Amino acid sequence: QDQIKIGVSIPAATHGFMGGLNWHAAEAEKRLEAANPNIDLIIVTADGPADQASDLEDLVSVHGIQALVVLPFESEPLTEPVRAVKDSGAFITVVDRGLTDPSIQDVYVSGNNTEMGKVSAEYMKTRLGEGDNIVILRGIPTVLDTERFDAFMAEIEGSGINVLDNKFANWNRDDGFEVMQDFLSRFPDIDGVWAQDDDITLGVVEAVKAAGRDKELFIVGGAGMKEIVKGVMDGDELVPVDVLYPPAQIATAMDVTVAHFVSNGPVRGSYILGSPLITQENAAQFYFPDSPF
Amino acid sequence: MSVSAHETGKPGRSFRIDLKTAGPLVALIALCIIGYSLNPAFLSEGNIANILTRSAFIGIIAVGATFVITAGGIDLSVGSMAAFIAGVMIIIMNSAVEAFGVSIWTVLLGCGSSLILGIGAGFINGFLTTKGKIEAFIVTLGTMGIYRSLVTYFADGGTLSLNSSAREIYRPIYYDSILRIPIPVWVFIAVAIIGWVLMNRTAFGRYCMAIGSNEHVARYSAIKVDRVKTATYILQGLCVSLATIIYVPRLGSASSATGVLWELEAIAAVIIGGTMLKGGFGRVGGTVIGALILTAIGNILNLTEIISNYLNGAVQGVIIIAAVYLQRGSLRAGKRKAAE
Amino acid sequence: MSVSAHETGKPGRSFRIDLKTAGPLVALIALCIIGYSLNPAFLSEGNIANILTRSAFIGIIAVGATFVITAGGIDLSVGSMAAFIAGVMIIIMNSAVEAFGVSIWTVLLGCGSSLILGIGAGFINGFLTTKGKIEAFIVTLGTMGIYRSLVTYFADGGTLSLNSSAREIYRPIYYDSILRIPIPVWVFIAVAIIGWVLMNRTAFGRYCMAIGSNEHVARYSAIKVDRVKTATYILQGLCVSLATIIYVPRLGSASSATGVLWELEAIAAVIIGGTMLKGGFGRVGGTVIGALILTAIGNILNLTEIISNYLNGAVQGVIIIAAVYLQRGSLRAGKRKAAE
Amino acid sequence: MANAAGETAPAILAANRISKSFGEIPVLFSIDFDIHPGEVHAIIGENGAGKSTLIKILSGLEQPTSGTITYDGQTVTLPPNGEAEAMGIVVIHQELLLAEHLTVADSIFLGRELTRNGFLRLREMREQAAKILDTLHVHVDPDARINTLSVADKQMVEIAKAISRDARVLIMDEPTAVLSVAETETFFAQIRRLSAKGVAVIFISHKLDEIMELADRVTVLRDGQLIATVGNQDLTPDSIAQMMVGRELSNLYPPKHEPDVDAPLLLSVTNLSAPGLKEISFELRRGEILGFAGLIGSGRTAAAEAIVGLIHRTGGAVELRGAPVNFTEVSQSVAAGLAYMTKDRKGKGLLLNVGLQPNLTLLTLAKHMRSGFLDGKSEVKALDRAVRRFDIRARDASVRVGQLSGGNQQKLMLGKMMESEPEIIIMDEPTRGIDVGTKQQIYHIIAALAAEGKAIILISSEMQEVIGLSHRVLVMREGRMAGVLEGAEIGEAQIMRYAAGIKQGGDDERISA
Ligand SMILES: Nc1ncnc2c1ncn2[C@@H]1O[C@H](COP(=O)(O)OP(=O)(O)OP(=O)(O)O)[C@@H](O)[C@H]1O
Ligand SMILES: Nc1ncnc2c1ncn2[C@@H]1O[C@H](COP(=O)(O)OP(=O)(O)OP(=O)(O)O)[C@@H](O)[C@H]1O
Ligand SMILES: [Mg+2]
Ligand SMILES: [Mg+2]
Repeated sequence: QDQIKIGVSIPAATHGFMGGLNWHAAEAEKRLEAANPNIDLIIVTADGPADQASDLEDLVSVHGIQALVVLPFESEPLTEPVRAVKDSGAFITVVDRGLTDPSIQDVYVSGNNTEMGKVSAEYMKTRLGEGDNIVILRGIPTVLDTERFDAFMAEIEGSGINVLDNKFANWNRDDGFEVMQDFLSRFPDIDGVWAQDDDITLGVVEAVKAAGRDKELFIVGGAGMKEIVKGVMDGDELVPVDVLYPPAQIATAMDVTVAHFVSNGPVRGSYILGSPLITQENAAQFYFPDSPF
Repeated sequence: MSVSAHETGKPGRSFRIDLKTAGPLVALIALCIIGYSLNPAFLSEGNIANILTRSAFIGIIAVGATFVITAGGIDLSVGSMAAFIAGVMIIIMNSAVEAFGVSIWTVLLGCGSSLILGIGAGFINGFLTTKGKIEAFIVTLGTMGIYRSLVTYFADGGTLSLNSSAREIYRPIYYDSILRIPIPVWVFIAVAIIGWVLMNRTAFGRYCMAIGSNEHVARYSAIKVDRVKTATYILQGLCVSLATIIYVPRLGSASSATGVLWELEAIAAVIIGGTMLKGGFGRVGGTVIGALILTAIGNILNLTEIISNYLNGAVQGVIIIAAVYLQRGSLRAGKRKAAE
Repeated sequence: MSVSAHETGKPGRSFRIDLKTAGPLVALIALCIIGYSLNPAFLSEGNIANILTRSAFIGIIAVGATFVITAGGIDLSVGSMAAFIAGVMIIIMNSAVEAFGVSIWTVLLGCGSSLILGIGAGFINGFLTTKGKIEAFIVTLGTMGIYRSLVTYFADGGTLSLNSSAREIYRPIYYDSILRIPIPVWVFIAVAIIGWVLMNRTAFGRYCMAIGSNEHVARYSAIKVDRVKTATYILQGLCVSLATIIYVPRLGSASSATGVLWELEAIAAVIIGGTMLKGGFGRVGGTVIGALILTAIGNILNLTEIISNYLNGAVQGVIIIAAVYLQRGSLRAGKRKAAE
Repeated sequence: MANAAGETAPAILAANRISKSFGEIPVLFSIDFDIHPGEVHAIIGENGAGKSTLIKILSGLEQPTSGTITYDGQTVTLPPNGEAEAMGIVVIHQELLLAEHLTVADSIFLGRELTRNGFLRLREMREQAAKILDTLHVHVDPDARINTLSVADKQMVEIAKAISRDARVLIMDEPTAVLSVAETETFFAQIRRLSAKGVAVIFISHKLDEIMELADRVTVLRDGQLIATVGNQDLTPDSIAQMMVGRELSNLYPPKHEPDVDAPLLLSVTNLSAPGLKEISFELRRGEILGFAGLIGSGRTAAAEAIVGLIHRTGGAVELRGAPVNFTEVSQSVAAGLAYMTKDRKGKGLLLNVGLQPNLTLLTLAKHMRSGFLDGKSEVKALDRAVRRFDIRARDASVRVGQLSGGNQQKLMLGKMMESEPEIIIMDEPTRGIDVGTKQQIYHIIAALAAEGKAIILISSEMQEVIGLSHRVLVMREGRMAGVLEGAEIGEAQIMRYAAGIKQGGDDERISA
């Protein structure tokens, strides 16, 4: 019988979250191809929006894919290239970052950046109050970073918590470390840190420990890196919680797409994965010791 | 006894010219064979059109870079400059749409501002390098940061998107073909030919080589060194703006991720093409082939699944080194043969 | 009439040395004044220790780059090389812990393998450049991709983390101080002094300058050009491995994001320090100050709120250009004075 | 001051009370100088006397500190950067000014390319270049890149470039320093043709016979002062030398001491072949000076470079003190006591952007180490020694070598090579650009070295020098040995006959067209 080719286009593993995403994609490929001999998944990784647009062209022109699972580098620039794939007749599953024209996609699987920011802020409010000080370390200036940040700021507003400053730490441990060091030398009184991403969190933790200020503040990260989840599970006081932004969503998307071809009914719709707060109680269910992330 | 020098010279010369083009070409052909053997679809018309269209961006920018490098300079800012120009173009076109509605003039306005920005940005690089007497590396590293920041700032950390009705009009510039050849490829061809003529058939090209080879000599030969150097940066800016004009309709947006690392790719295309990084010797034809080689490598990596995605960069690195080695090798072999 | 050359020479010479160091120093002092006026915490002991410790990585790598660039080469692979070495170190130390348990030997094993890897990687760059006769730019662009891919591959796209008990032993190398000066700073000081001596007080340094300023002359002067050039790349590899040895205990991990763009920072530090990109003239002291300037700029931007985050890159760019301009300017003014 | 007879036309270019200082250091003091259409005016003087500086001022490259320039009777400020060429003032500089990556034709037309509608007329430029090169009997391909040419060919390209321009005043700074007799002859023929057409020619040379042959008037500079301007008819080589050096010059060449016939063989070369070189064989004994003569491009340099390992040998054998050697790097030959001094001091000999001391010791740094580190004191001592031995005149030791006068660069390079204390010395054009006074010193040094038991190969285009110093002369032609002359055979006519290919082999007189 005919091989069904499904293209999977994702950003390259340039930082922790994307690394996790790449890992989950590769695992899902192995699992799905083993379970469905007539399915061929082709994973391509891109270094930027233009590069990803090229990948999409190649998936169509060289591989002749019947379906596409795509995590767009950026929403707007990839909308037209994905539309072109759609026009070639392929089934489209969009992951994480929505296209500007949602009518293109057949399936949408996503984490929720707004909720992530909101959940983080809600937790801050449970621990801190009027007159307490926090600092924020952001990712790379992009839409999803802005979504998280804006949602956080909206939620924190009116709580009386002072946001001392926010700086970009580029979803990078080294930058997290250095930016936090500088926050520490700048502000004598910090009660909480929103690091937004677990790579950044790891850098922040080291900076705080090195400055010996780990007793006076706590850190909220994000994404669900296994080291952090493990810490939460073990009752770490410096990083007491984490907010999930699951890299496994790519596997979900691939599952759903394969299901469209191998199950009976057509698959359609949106699968929005929530951003639950990971606490000591529920941490075990978010812990993947084999994942690199 | 006076052996007429130029007569004996002739055959050697045409032979040498063949070799010059042959070097990078050999590498490109080898790549094509690899590509075809991995997946015959590599040589399908659609795929070839894709490769050519894609290489147009880097290729056009690299043609400009050939002049800068030949004259002994370097421009690290081209990628950010492209992002910046794309961003400003989009802002201008969007406001034009708001004010006057959509028409072909919207696009022309955008293209016009792109050209002006490119020339201006190039001039700034050139001016700081020549009159400010600051190393080109530092100047363009600085402007690289500046342009990238500015586009992030304009986009408020997000993406600047072109108004969709303007995009409708603008879209064909990237996606349409004339005589079955995509428009970006036509632009690339035109830029390459003009670049080649400029480099090899005008005094300007000679001056670039002379300056890159020995600035004193150029100065003593009454060449206006600063002016020519500035002109190379302006030319570079112009090329960036042309590349941006065909880039914007492709993705219809600009953000801080636009054009990241293009500078490295452009310089690599130039060097793979046989131009010397230290200046003095430039080959526009080689640059074009260099850009094709780089694009083809990326394309070939998408053709097959035999290599872990994580190793893409490694394969790319090996191929680039091998391609240049092959090219230099065939050149050396050729020279040896010529000497016999 | 034959003026005894070296006698009249002395004063002029020492004067020029003062100026050479003065250029970048002036820029650094200006930066410190700006930093202090924006936030007095800039000159707090803790912050100064932070700046010094941070600049150690780039600084140590840049000292190596000074030699490569002085001898007319370039090494774009240092950042990826650091990530690669860090990754392999961690893998080796983790397996050692599994096999033999944790002891000080685990760390020594890690450091030993780092040194071997650094030397090996440097040798490969040098060998391909000299014997393969491939442009340094291409060779190191290639190895840059290769090392980065390999670390991504080893880490399975994620992060390689050092076993926590090994980390406990290793940690002090980054975080402890001797005589209130952090250990990385001591290493940096040592590397800088050794580098300075090598460059200015040994035949090797002289050879690097000779090769960078005119390779023919070097060859005719009985200098083993290929060997010296290869040695500069090995030295660079060694510096990268030292930087990695003090980097790993900081976060105890390596990933594909480690060391991204360090090559650009290292080269920028070298050029800001007054070494010429075209080779022939190297200043280790300037490089050290260049690294401090770069780190201080980042630090100052973190210490103030007056600038939109989005514009950090722009401010950085402007400061770098201004710093180099200032430095060259003060040098020119000094020369003019000397000439009068 | 005497003037050349019969000159009626007014001066086309004149310097009036020109002074020049570099920083605080005065180089020229109130010089008066003029040149008339059709006149050949030579400037002579010791190394560092200020000749090159004066012509730089006369061509606008340097601005005088005080004094004025008149051109065509008008007081003018000459534009810098070679723009004076547009006014008809064309210069050949002492230091070759060619961009290494350009082709010969490109170089000849650099800065004034022939264009049509903005496009280069390549074929026309190539043809014109070929024609000019042909009139100079230069056998280089107009499409060859400059970096593939030998120094002498580069010099000829410079000459071609200069005479191809529409010059009213042609200024030449030691154009003949690396040319041999034949090239010099064709070159002079062109100069005479130009001056007959009314071009004013200013000419600097250290070869006094050339001055006598070509110049109508001679201006002598010493230590930046104008000594005299004299008409040719009032001159003898001796009187010129006297004016230049300020003392009597007798015995330019020291007496020859024939080496022992059974002195040990130091170097023996059999059938040496390399690119541009075919089957060279010769022997060199202790205490012997072997001259290498030939036209430019005849392969003398190639022979030397093949021996020391600078170019790859394709055949033949070299024996040093009876043991076969095959050097692949200069360091090996230096370590074996065999040193080669290049004639290309700018491209291969000296680092122009650093000072005297690093240049002097670059070849022999190992000698200036103390426990692994460079010993600055020892380097200073070496410089001191070389300055005294070779009379190197730098007004300030901090100057970069590129700022030294040409002759002093040459002396520095001699000093650099001698630092390695070689037993066998190959000198390529050792007195290139050196004034007569110093030449005499250097000849005596060479003779003394031979007398000490060193063996010397002297490659020189100055035939008198080869004749005056060598015990034997090997004449090369087109990469081959044309013949070896000994004892009384050594003479200008014989050498020329071999070099031009009129006579071949050793004894048999075969005429080859
Ligand atoms: N740019 C410069 N800066 C400093 N000193 C200089 C510069 N150019 C020349 N000089 C000095 O001026 C003096 C005269 O040099 P010049 O080149 O005119 O001598 P010359 O007569 O041409 O000697 P030669 O016969 O050796 O060529 C020398 O002492 C030289 O060191
Ligand atoms: N056919 C050739 N192929 C390669 N290299 C060559 C060839 N001919 C000459 N060369 C190189 O060119 C340079 C000039 O050498 P050449 O021997 O022609 O000069 P020369 O006879 O010494 O000149 P001069 O008479 O001016 O001293 C040498 O380095 C030589 O190796
Ligand atoms: Mg598959
Ligand atoms: Mg001179």
